[in-house]
Amino acid sequence: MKYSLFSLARNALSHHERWPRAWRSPPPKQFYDVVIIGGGGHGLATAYYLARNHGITDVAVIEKGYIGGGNTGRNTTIIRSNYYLEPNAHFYEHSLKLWEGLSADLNYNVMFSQRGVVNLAHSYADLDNYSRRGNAMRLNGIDAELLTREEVSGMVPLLDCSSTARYPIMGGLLQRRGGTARHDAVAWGYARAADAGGVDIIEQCEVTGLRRDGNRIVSIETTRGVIRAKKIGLAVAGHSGHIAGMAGLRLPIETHVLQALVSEPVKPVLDTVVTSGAVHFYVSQSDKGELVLGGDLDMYNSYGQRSNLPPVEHAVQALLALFPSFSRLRMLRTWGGVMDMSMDGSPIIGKTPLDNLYLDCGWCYGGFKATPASGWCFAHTIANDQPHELNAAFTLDRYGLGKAIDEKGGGPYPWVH
Amino acid sequence: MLSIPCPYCGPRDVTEFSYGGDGNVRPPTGPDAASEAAWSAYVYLRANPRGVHEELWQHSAGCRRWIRVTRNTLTHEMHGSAPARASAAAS
Amino acid sequence: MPEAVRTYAFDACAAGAENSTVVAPGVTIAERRPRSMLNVRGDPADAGLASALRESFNVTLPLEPNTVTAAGATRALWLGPDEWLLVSERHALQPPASPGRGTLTDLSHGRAVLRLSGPDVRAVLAKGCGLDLHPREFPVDRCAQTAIAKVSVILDHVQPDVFDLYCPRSYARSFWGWVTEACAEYGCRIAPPAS
Amino acid sequence: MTQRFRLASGGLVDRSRPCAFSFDGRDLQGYAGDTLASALLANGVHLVGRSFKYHRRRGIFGAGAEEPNALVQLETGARTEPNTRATQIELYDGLTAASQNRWPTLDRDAGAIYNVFSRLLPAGFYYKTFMWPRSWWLRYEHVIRHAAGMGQSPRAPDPDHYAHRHAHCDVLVAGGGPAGLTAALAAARTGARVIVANDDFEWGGALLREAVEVDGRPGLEWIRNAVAELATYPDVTLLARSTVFGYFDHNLLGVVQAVHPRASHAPRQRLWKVRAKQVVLAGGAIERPLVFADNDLPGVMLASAVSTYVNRYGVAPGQRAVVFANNDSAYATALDLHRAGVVIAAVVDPRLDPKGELPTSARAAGIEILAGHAVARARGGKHVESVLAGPVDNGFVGAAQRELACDLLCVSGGWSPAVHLFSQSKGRLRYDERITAFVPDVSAQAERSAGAARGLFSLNRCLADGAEAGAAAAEAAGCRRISAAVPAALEVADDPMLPLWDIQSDATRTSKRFVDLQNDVTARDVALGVREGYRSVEHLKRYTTLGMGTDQGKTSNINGLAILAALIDAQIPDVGTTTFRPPYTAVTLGAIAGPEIGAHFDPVRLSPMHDTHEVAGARFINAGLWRRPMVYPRAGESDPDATNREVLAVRRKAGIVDVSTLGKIDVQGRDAATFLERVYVNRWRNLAVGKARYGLMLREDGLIFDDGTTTRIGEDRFHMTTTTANAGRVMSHLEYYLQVHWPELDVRLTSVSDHWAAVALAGPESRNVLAALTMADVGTAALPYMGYCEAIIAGVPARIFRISFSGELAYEINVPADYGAALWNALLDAGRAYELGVYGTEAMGVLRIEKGHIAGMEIDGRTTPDDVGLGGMVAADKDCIGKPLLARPALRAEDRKQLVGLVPVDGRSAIPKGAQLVVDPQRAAPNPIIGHVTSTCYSPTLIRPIALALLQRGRARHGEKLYATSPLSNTVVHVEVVPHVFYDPKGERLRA
Ligand SMILES: Cc1cc2nc3c(=O)[nH]c(=O)nc-3n(C[C@H](O)[C@H](O)[C@H](O)COP(=O)(O)OP(=O)(O)OC[C@H]3O[C@@H](n4cnc5c(N)ncnc54)[C@H](O)[C@@H]3O)c2cc1C
Ligand SMILES: NC(=O)c1ccc[n+]([C@@H]2O[C@H](COP(=O)([O-])OP(=O)(O)OC[C@H]3O[C@@H](n4cnc5c(N)ncnc54)[C@H](O)[C@@H]3O)[C@@H](O)[C@H]2O)c1
Ligand SMILES: Cc1cc2nc3c(=O)[nH]c(=O)nc-3n(C[C@H](O)[C@H](O)[C@H](O)COP(=O)(O)O)c2cc1C
Ligand SMILES: [Zn+2]
Repeated sequence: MKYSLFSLARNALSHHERWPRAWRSPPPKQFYDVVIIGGGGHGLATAYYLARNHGITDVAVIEKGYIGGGNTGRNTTIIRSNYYLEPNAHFYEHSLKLWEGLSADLNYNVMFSQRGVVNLAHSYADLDNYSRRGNAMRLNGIDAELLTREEVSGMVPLLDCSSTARYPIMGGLLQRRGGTARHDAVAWGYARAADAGGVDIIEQCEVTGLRRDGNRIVSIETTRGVIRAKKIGLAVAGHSGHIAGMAGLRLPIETHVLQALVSEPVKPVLDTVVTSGAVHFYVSQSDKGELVLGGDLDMYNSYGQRSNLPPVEHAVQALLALFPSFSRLRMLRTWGGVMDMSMDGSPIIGKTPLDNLYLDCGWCYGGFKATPASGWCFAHTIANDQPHELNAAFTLDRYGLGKAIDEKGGGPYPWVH
Repeated sequence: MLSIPCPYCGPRDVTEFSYGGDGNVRPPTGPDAASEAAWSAYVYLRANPRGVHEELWQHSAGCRRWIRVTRNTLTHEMHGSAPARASAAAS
Repeated sequence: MPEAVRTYAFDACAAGAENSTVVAPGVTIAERRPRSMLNVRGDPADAGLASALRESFNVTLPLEPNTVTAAGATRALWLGPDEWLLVSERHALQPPASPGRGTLTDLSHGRAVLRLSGPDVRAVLAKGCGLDLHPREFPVDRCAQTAIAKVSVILDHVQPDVFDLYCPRSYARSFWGWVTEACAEYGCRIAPPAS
Repeated sequence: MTQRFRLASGGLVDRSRPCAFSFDGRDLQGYAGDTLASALLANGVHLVGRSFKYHRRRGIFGAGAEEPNALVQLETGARTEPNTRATQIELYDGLTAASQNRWPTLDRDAGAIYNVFSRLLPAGFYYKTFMWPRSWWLRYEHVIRHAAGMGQSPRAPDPDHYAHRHAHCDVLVAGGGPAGLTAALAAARTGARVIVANDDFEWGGALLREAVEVDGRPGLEWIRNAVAELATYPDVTLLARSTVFGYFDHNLLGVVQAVHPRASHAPRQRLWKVRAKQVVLAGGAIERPLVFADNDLPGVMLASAVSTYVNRYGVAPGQRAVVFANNDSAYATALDLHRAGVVIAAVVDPRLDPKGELPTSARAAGIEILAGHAVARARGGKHVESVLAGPVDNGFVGAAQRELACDLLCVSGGWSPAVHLFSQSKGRLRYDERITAFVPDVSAQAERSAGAARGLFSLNRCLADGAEAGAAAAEAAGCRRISAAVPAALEVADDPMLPLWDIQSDATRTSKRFVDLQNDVTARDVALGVREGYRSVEHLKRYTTLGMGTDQGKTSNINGLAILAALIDAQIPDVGTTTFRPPYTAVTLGAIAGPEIGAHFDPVRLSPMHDTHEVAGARFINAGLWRRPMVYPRAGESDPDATNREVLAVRRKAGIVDVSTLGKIDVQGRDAATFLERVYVNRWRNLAVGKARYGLMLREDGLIFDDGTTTRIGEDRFHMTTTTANAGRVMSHLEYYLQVHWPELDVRLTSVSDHWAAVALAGPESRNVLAALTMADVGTAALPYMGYCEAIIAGVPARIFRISFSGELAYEINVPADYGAALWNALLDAGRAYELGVYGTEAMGVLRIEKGHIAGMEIDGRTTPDDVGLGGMVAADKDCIGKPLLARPALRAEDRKQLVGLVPVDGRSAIPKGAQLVVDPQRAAPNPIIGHVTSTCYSPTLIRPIALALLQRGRARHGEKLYATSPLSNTVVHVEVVPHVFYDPKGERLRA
């Protein structure tokens, strides 16, 4: 049933008792052309674009819990394409363009809200850096504006723009087309659209082993039985290392936990997404009214998907350093997500040393915004057995070759990206 | 907040430490020392288990020793710690 | 040539201390100006080092982690398994010519020292310090390197309810601000610097 | 008349201390010991707010942390606090509160229109609409945003402050009810260090609402004695008004305490971080509502809350009550009300024959019990006026209904143990059929639950359980167990409850049955979610927002789960709970942040000469944690003019700059030179004592990590310098290699950064200035370029390094930090004769750009030595960190960006910061970028703008003309590529 105001009104008459399931829940078949492991945004988008762009519909997405329950469901939902290095810039800009049409494309309102993302500059060095980045963006066809302190203050009135602040605001880099989206809706919207395209979405099905024969994965062991597939795509974010390990691969990935938290909801006070590199922090206000804050990693390998006080303290301190008037609001909930931190802060989308195993990981802090383009490119790579030009640089072997794509220049220490 | 057992100073809050990652990477030696692949593996490939992990930490706000801690990355259960140096010398 | 003027890290902070008139303060803050601080590095088993230190300064290095040995006006603080800090209130500690295989580095100007004392001193320290400072766990002559308010601090329990806090000199003024704010709720007296 | 509903006597309020307060502009009165909620009820005010989505009228529902409805905007101005639970606000004189989420008034709220259209607004309606036209979403969203939210954020900085406190204990007890108090007593008696925290301002928990005896004495007396005994132990910390909000790894618990009473300088709240050896969780249990039509009317309240208002506050929340319960506990409420003179219209109980002790007493008191009945629907406009009750069969109430007039409906659907903290600790729950609730099962950390928190609902058993838990915890923490008498209370025999999750009737179609009162989630929403496939409990939560409000579903979770389970034909334990996460109740952000905000957000580092700079009128900048003088403008002088003046002073005469911020490491030991050979790309063994050398360090991946000069000050001793930004990282990196990989090296590192003040003295006159201050021979023969000596300067023992960042004859002078200011002033005095100036980081930057020296923008973590023109430094005949991977082809590729200089073709256009280099600036995007400007300035020496840039194949392009473009500032400058050393390329001046 197509979603629209009309169908909503019609169903209201029948007390909403006739809505169909958003996606089916079929039992797993024994064989698929393509199996995508991981029912996060990336896995679901990949399945959707396999069907939509490549006509490959004998596809299953296997999810150990519930779809969107990984980082897709626990991120701060910031969407932007303000990258400096070219492979990133083009890839994320493609993603942003897909976001702009996504609700219509999926017939599911993902509430992509282009409210603007501003990176605060706290020093002349920050301003130089942002100029460098913004200029590169503009040359790459991406919108960017450098704001003065007064302009920042005008957009974000509660920000402490006084010159005595510990990290004074000197200006900012604004991407107006950036914003946020409703994270869960992204997973559900892709699932519904993929399902409509024939994809089987199989939840509560954990991959427990990958049986390998020479250079191929011959079967996938799951908690719901053995499944075989011609091609297998891995899109399991922080679990990439663990599952690649089942196939005997060691990845340039470390798993770290990233914290987020929300405040109690209040009436609108913050209409722009505000981030600060210097204090490692980002905040936006959701449509329900909570302030959504993200912070730093725990800074050690971890699969413990739970909250931890020091990063929460730091994120809140950063918030209050910038927005002193929020100190009386309350923290409602905190949680953590299990991140796939790569060795250069950029993703890996492509082939692996195994013939029929493909990899989509290394998303670090930033993979939610990548969801559409990641699905687009990963589907392309799987369908054609070669990368799309947008993900050609994101290979697994780039590290050894000296072709790291290091946006921050932090080096091979994943927890610094 | 983790409590990390410094073999010298005793248990201290994690905020006193800085992380050094996988404790079992070693610069290639012997014939491997000439191999670019071995060096790449040393720099870019780390153990990333969901479970017991041997890792390095520096007690940076304390005695400044680098130590080797064995910790479960899922439960954060601690299985002991030792000076980083001792094991390095032993290997 | 005139004698050079020495300026202390807390100079501007402690100004006016003489006029501090809080009655029954929970905490008293005083700047310390030890004459000399010497960093000792070496093998605790190095007899040469031990005897050099004994002869020159009459100190024995503490071998138990996080403890202090005191000899007259000189305290030896354990900082690490091969590292100590010798602090003398009065003497200029001249490194002995041949300290065994150890190395001695003058750090007299590297750290600024505050002495906090009074009934609420533990409550103040606990505001920023994660260590267990209960007198049973952290008795007199125990020391620790730790972080307080994001500043690396050496904590030395010199007498009951009296703690010396060594912070890197460049952080001193910032740290002073934190400490005085932390003390405020308990009533805080600022005593003149003691050298 | 005020306080119409206050009982003549009873309760813990202090009738001699009235408190005037106002709600929505109405002036009212309560007593010390009241909460805002009890005071409102005493005045007959039930209606306190509007619901989140449909803007329905809502009243006070509970009496504590579980309250979903009664959220108010407390106070105004800078001290305003949104969404504050009236049930937990301790009343004080002068309190002002207002209702939320309504306009213009609580009674007449325009938002109530949403209730009219509620059919169009089922769970998740927004996912299905507002997609057309595409560009309109921001407009729709604007409306949605303004309808959502709840209270108002303060808009002024907080006048209060917050403190943190670390604590350690043997036993932390969370909860100060009967179980918590007996646990604390048992632990304290062993001599254990105990912290006991209770979120309420009164100790006693449920005992405060129960008219019962302990050890034959009134319950309140037992509480008083218990607290008094606890207060006598020196190692017991009693924290009232303190919520244990989070259970984190390694038995660290977060407690937030409201500081009371507040002395001057006292914080508003204090966040305790408690590292406990053992924990006793005694947070009690939370009563559950029942789900029936219009169960959200003001006047519908939890039965236990009603008991609390009657017994603890001396308030009767109504005059004629119906009690609707599926278990025995609410009969106590009926009896409490009865005793207080409230008419009990009936007790409605779905059980066919309730015959426990309490129902029996109720019957004996003449209270009518409608057994086998359920309430199908509450009726009323602004308040409940009556209920319709009838025989219930399998959750359905048929047409045979009886209307019972009432102004108070007390509901109880059973109890859920507060397993929040237990679950946060990662303990595993078990479903207990007997009480139809989840209870703690397997622990993951050193904790145990006690009392109602683990499903024991009899007071007598709670007392004993707490005592045992406290003793066991102390023992596990290493204390000696002692035997002591356990307090006792009468066992009250009760009947099992009868689960009743969703009560349907003919009203089902037209009325709403609320599951989550705060987020306006109805049983129908749950059904819709299930129908559409959002069947995982986590999906259901996210699709309907069930349990996502400020109460985190304390009263709604189990009902929601049970309804879901029934719809998908599953058992409740198979459905499972959603994840419990910190905090237990919401915690003020200010308390989380503590004092480390504002100026203390990060410490500031100051050089020993800071005050001197301030007196000299410096403008400062932040560089990492350091505050450094950027420029010293004179009156009326612009920053650029001042910078030019400072630069020219150095080039023509002399200048001094404070470089104390550089990292300095004393490297000592027999293997010091070997060590340096391994960490730097260049050679060190052959460096003579008394000589300095510029060194470059790589990361392990071959890219540049840091640079600086290192000087051999003794055979086995080097003085290493690092960049300001990397000082800490370099030290750790070096310690890592020494301790982990090269323990065999005899090398010791001591950070001496803070011990030495450092001044760079630069310019053609600098030698003369220096000579005026020292007896030492500083002539070029004795102290040549890259030479080192120790000398007394201005009466201070100093280390003099003849090194130059500026490109002029220059010295870096280090003196012990306390003499930094003296040195600085002596240099100024001596320099006066030579027109010596002071310069800041800005001028230092210009000098180094003119000289083509690299800094942070050139070594940005992506460049190799060769990229920045230093490829020749990499010694071919030795290994060092990073060298193996520096050999990778991509790091030696032809088309890498290389360091070049740029000058504007017209000789005067400034080259914009952050400009990118392109061949054709007019080209449409994407326009290929072939390089970028790293550092740019106006060179007063060369009288034209100059810049450094990284440019593809740059060294081969000298002489080429390109464009430096900055679309952000709309500027394009035609530039010529030149070698990167603009000034004195032969280095004659610095060797002078
Ligand atoms: C706190 C936080 C804040 C963030 N903020 C942002 C932001 O603002 N903007 C942004 O762009 N990005 C952000 N991110 C990153 C972003 O969330 C992720 O990069 C992105 O969602 C990853 O999507 P995914 O589909 O790859 O992974 P996931 O959504 O994690 O999906 C992976 C799925 O694989 C499943 N899986 C794992 N193991 C198995 C198995 N053995 N068998 C079957 N299934 C398995 C998991 O259950 C999971 O559902 C943030 C992340 C976090 C944690
Ligand atoms: N009759 C019944 O069915 C029934 C049901 C439940 C409880 N009860 C009664 O409740 C009592 C149970 O005693 P108890 O001691 O186990 O529980 P309690 O409810 O008496 O005490 C718990 C206390 O802990 C506090 N608290 C809760 N969470 C907290 C937190 N995170 N941090 C700090 N404080 C917190 C509460 O405010 C309360 O004061 C008994 O008197 C029992 O009879 C009866
Ligand atoms: C953008 C965003 C907004 C959220 N808003 C709320 C909220 O208003 N209320 C709430 O209880 N949780 C909110 N959450 C947190 C979720 O409840 C949940 O904690 C998170 O998705 C992680 O899942 P888990 O806690 O079940 O592991 C939000 C999460 C995200 C990512
Ligand atoms: Zn230590």
